[in-house]
Amino acid sequence: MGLLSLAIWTPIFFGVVLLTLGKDEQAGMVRWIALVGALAGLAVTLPIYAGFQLGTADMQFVEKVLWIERFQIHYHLGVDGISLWLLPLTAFITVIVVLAGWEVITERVNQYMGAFLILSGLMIGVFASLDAMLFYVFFEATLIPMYLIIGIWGGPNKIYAAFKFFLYTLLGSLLMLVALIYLYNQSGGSFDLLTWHKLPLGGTAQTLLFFAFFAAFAVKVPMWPVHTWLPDVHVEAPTGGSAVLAAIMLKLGAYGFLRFSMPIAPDASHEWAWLMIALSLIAVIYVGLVAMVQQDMKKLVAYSSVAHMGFVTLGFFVFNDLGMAGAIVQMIAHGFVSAAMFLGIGVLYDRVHSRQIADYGGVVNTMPKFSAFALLFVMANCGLPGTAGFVGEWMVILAAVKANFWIGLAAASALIFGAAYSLWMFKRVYLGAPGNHHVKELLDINAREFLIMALLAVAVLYMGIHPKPFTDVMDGSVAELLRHVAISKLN
Amino acid sequence: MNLDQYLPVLLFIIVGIAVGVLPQLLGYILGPNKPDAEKNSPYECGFEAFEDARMKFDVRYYLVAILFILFDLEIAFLFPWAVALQDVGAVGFWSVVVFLGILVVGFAYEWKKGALDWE
Amino acid sequence: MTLTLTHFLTLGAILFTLSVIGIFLNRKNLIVLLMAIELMLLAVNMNFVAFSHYLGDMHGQVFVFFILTVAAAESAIGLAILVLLFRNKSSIRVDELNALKG
Amino acid sequence: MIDKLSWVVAYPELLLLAMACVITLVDLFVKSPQRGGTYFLTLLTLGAVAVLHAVYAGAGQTIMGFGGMVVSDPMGHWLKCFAAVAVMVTLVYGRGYGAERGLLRGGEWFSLSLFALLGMFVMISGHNFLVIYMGLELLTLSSYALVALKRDDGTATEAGMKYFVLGALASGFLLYGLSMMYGATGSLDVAEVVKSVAAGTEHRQVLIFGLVFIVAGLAFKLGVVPFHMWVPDVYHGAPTSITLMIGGAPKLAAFAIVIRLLVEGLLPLAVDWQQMLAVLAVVSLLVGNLAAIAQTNLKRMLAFSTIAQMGFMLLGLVAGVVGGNGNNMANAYSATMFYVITYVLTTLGTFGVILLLSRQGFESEDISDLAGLNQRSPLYAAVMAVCMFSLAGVPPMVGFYAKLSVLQALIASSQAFYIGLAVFAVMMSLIGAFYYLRLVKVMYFDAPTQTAGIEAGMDVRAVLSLNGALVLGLGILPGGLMAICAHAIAVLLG
Amino acid sequence: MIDAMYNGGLGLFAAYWWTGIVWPVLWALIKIVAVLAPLMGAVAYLTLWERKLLGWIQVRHGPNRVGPMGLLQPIADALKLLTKELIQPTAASKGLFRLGPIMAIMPALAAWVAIPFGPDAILANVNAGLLLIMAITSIEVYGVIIAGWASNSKYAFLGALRASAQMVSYEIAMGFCLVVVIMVSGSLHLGEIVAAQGRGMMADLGLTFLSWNWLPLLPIFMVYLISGVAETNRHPFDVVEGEAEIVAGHMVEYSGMGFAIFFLAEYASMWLVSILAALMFLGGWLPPIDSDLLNWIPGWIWLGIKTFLVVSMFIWIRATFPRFRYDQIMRLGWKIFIPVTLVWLLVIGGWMVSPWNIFK
Repeated sequence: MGLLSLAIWTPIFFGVVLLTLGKDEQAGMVRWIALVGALAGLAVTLPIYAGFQLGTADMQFVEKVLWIERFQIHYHLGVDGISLWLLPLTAFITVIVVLAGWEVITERVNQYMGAFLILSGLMIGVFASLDAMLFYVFFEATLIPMYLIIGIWGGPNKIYAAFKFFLYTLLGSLLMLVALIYLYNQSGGSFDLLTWHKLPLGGTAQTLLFFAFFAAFAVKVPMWPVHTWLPDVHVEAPTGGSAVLAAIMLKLGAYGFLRFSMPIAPDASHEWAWLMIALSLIAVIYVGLVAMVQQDMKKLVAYSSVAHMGFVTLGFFVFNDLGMAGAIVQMIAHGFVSAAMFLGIGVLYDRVHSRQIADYGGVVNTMPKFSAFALLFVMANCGLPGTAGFVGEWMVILAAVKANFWIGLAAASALIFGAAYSLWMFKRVYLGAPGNHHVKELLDINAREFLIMALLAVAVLYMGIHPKPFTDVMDGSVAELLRHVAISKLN
Repeated sequence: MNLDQYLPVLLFIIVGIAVGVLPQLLGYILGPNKPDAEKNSPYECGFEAFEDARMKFDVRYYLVAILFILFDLEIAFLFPWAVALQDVGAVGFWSVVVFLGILVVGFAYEWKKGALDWE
Repeated sequence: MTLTLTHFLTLGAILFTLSVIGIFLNRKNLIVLLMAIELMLLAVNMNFVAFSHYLGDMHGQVFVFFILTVAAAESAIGLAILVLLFRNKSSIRVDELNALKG
Repeated sequence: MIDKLSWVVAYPELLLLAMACVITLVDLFVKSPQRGGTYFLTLLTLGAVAVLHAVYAGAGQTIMGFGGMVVSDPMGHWLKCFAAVAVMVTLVYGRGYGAERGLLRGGEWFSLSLFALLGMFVMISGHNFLVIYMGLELLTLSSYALVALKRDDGTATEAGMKYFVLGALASGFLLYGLSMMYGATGSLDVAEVVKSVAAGTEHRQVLIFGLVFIVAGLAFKLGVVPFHMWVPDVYHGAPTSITLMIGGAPKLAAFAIVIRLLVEGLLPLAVDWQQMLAVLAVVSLLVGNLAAIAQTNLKRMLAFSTIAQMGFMLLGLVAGVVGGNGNNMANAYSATMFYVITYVLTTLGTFGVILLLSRQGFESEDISDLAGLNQRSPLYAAVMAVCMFSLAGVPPMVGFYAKLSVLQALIASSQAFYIGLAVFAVMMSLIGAFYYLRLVKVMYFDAPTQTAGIEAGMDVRAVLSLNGALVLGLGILPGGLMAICAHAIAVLLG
Repeated sequence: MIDAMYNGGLGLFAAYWWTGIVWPVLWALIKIVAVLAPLMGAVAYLTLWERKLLGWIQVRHGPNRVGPMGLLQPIADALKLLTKELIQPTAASKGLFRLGPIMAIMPALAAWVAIPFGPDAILANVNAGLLLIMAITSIEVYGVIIAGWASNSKYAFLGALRASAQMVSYEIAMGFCLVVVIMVSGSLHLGEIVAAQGRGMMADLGLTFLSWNWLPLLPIFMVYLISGVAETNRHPFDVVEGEAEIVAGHMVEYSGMGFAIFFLAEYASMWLVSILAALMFLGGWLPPIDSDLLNWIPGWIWLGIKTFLVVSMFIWIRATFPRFRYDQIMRLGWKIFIPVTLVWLLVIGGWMVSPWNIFK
């Protein structure tokens, strides 16, 4: 069993073990097993990073076993520079989430932890799949644990949110399924992604495929105007669910653009790049404005996620190496930052049971340690240099300017909005005199919460100060991808 | 199709019906016709008829009807076999043994279940 | 007048149509429904016998025998269910079969 | 006249017949209210028959027996094997339920199930209109009786009556079509019919006329729109254990009969019947899915879901011959076979849970009866959830691969019409996902309305867990079953 | 002679409408009347013979006032019934009430169409004659049912139910008997069934009566006879019209000729069952011993003698046995006769496929 398989199946194994445990009386044991599982999952992803060969665009750690003979579906795993960092990111966030739910979740602990561990394995599977059907299976399978997480441990309107989440994303991916089958037939019976990358396709076919993939991935990212599920879901999801959703699941969609849309339909990607860029800019600017008027912290962060993911798609579709690398960095950075933001909100919510900005004010007075962390994360969210958020956004903006000045200008303007809504929220929630008696009674974060915050803070700062390890690994792959996309598949 | 042989059958059926109709006609013509309410009321041993005569009746009659349908069909099956037994020989015989064996299973089942019991 | 295959087929078709109409239009009595079903099978038998005769092939008639048996078994079961239904509902009107809806 | 091989291929059927008779008689002397002896014997028989069929299927030969009246091929044997297992599982699940509701006052439930299974066997291996018809009737007649088995229940008998009338109507349609086929081709033998039709005949109108009736009759039996009226009523009205008996294994036989009649017998007319099936499939998907959303009764919802699923299955059959070109046949029909088998597997799990939840005097009939099942029993909730996701076609459940196979067959035709069908089907399964999810929602998100524990015997627990595990496990490793289907259809098509 | 008459009639007109349609119909009608007239006579005098015979058995005279030795009694009965009022009960269904007797008499008469009175003396020489007879006689039960239903009277209704249940029950046993007979004869044609009884080892020795079916099929013969009694609702199986319980059963509301027709039907059925017994089990028109003297006597006389004996036996049974209870009747039919005939069917079948087959 290769390292990638281990990375996928270790958390799933622990998750299944947790599911069989039952009984909330054993919650303590369950939590520890979950933590061990999450840490084990993280541990097995580290050798992948350590053993990764720089400077090549080839797939590494490849495992290929015939899985379903009838359709020539292979259990085909591999990572390249694009996907490499997403694996440890996923495992890391899982550890965080397990810690975050440690005391908060008291009912059906085993199912909660199990669902997250399984989800983690499935998402790693998505990032590591080189077989389209394997990808699809992992991609779809993630819906099930997430659906349950939202529905069981979510807020008052959880059922609506869970359904919206599931059906929205299912709708998109079903269209992708049709596209995948079409490609399977076109390629003479293969689900191999790398084969598909080389498959010549006609213009119409490319366009149709592009939009089929778009349906799946744009919903997942989510891009404007199909983003409406995200705020609803975030509001209702439990803290851990929000964190995973924002940090990892949105990346599934962005990653799909890189693995499917662009290399398989390069001509269509070029042809429709204007649309993608336009939608991205709308996401960045318009959704940024929408975020500003939110009264609900989670909603605000959700909209800000949409805006940040707009940078990602923008980076992809300006078609230069800076943009693409920046977008990938942005994906990872957003993984840390948004998780941190949601966990921060979770900390407050656990104490006050409200997410309304108006219910807070002056938190810094009672929770100084926490407020310090919060300030860091808010800064990262608005792209302050020295934090993770800065690197990716800056690269994307530069790339956009390189492609077209006005696009770059528009994107850059979004930084202002980002700063505005983030800082304004910080001001209203944390600064000033305590807003009400709830705030006055707040206790500062305990050791566990401190640990979570600290871990995330370290990640955010490290990435902001020293982004080289992140960019180095992806250079080869990004260059190769751009080179590939530049070659027309027509004729 | 040659149906000449069946002409007498048809005619005999018609004649049979005529034999049923004519005497009744004759009786109607020759006999007296003085109806009255008492005379035309249903026979009821001197009581007034107190409920509809077309009442619910014992389900056993249904059972007999159902069983009859089944067994009669078995017989219909046996007819051609019986005619041809000399030709189909042992194989034909044993086939029918199986056939009747299954029939006997059903028969035994009914018997044990009490479907054949009256009172 | 000689009888041709068409005559028999037409008769079969008429019987079949009658029975289908009987099944779908009958709203009053379940027994009529059972009878319509029997009629339907007889229409099919008519077809089989006619074809069998004109094709000079015995298999059609064998089939008829089996259909007859099945028809008997079917009416036996039909009657049995009918009796149960009557015992439960005290009615065998078709339009009173309305406990199941949706 | 009848060679020894004919008897050999019929051994499982003969064994089943003999044991069905024996069990019928033995049961007359069984006193236990749980019918222990009968139950044990029945399971033993079913197990033996299933193993026999698996062995035969493994041999992979095609043998025509009894003068071409009966065919023994891998497809048939696999289907029969699965059907036997399905009936076995049904009996295991339904026994406790039946015992509480007086269905086991006599052993008819067991013997009728066995005879129904025998009917399926005959239907599956029939290669002659007569044999197929006899099998069909043996199955349906037993089913009518089964539905009305709960004698003092008004809804059950009403369901039985409806089933009977519409089933008989369907048989009539099918027969009428068969008689036309017989007239046009001069033979009842499937192999002869296909030769005669392929050779071209001057009776093309008669053939098409007959075909319409055959398709209508089959559509009745499959329960697809617009011939679906009986499905919800029967699913709803029949005792749940019987619903499972009707909604489970017979689907396998229905698939077989469609293959035998339409593919083996009337392949040269494929272009014609495919059009009809396409229409049926589209309306079934539409009506089934939309009507299912509106249901509050669990069994009715599952009935409409069945209609939709059968519609999806038909799509696989539609994909076989494209523009007179049969290259895609093996692909399409094996996809359909896979679909049916997995559907039955999933249905068993679903109804298994429902049966388990029904207690003395309490029918788990409304969707709300499942509320909070996860708190009451995580295992059964998980089984149900896995089945629901499978029905919705979400990976990694086995239902996904079923849908994938069918869609693949459709898209492989590379014709706009078929791809359009695929997209339509996909959209409909999205609607389907909604009501399947709703069930999951009720089980996991809602608070339990009742606290009564769920008790089940070891056998039920084990089988149900295995069932759920299979739905998931076959989703993770579907290759074996797919290979079986592919091989079976490949042998069938020669 | 008969052919000459037919050809003579044929030559009356040369047109097709005569030779092709009218004359054949007319000729068939003539033949039917030729069968029907003696039959009606026989039916009428069977009533007299029954009363006489019963009288003798019970050591009394029987009817002896009308005509010499009471020979005109049947005619007097007929006249009396003819002039009685036809009562139509108000509650009855009008049309069906009149249809009942018709449905009763029609099959009892029409079945004679396939009865052979000699090797060639048969009205409709169809090859499945026995089947035809079975088909027609099974309509008889409709007469009973219709009469009972249409009368709309409890006694009639109950009587009809009982009668029909009894008739169909015994029809099964009877059917099995017929199957056995057909099996050994290899034909459904009554002429051939008779002919088959004239062959065999004993017949070769001249002792034809030992080759007749009654001996090898003795249990079947007994079952057939008793079923025949039950089929016709005769004593001791006449609970359906048992005076003590439900007066006259399905006939209770009928008067005058309506009642008379049921009566006619019953006696015609008796003759029918008897002649069938003679044909199937007693060698039909074959003389009992193959001797010149007996061969000289015409076949129809032998047939008549045998039939008469069987009919007389019916009356003798009536005089001897007390009436059965209804449950006993049904038990006898279902639980004794059907198993017995089934077993015997297999015994004979096995015998026939064994090397010791004597029925070739």
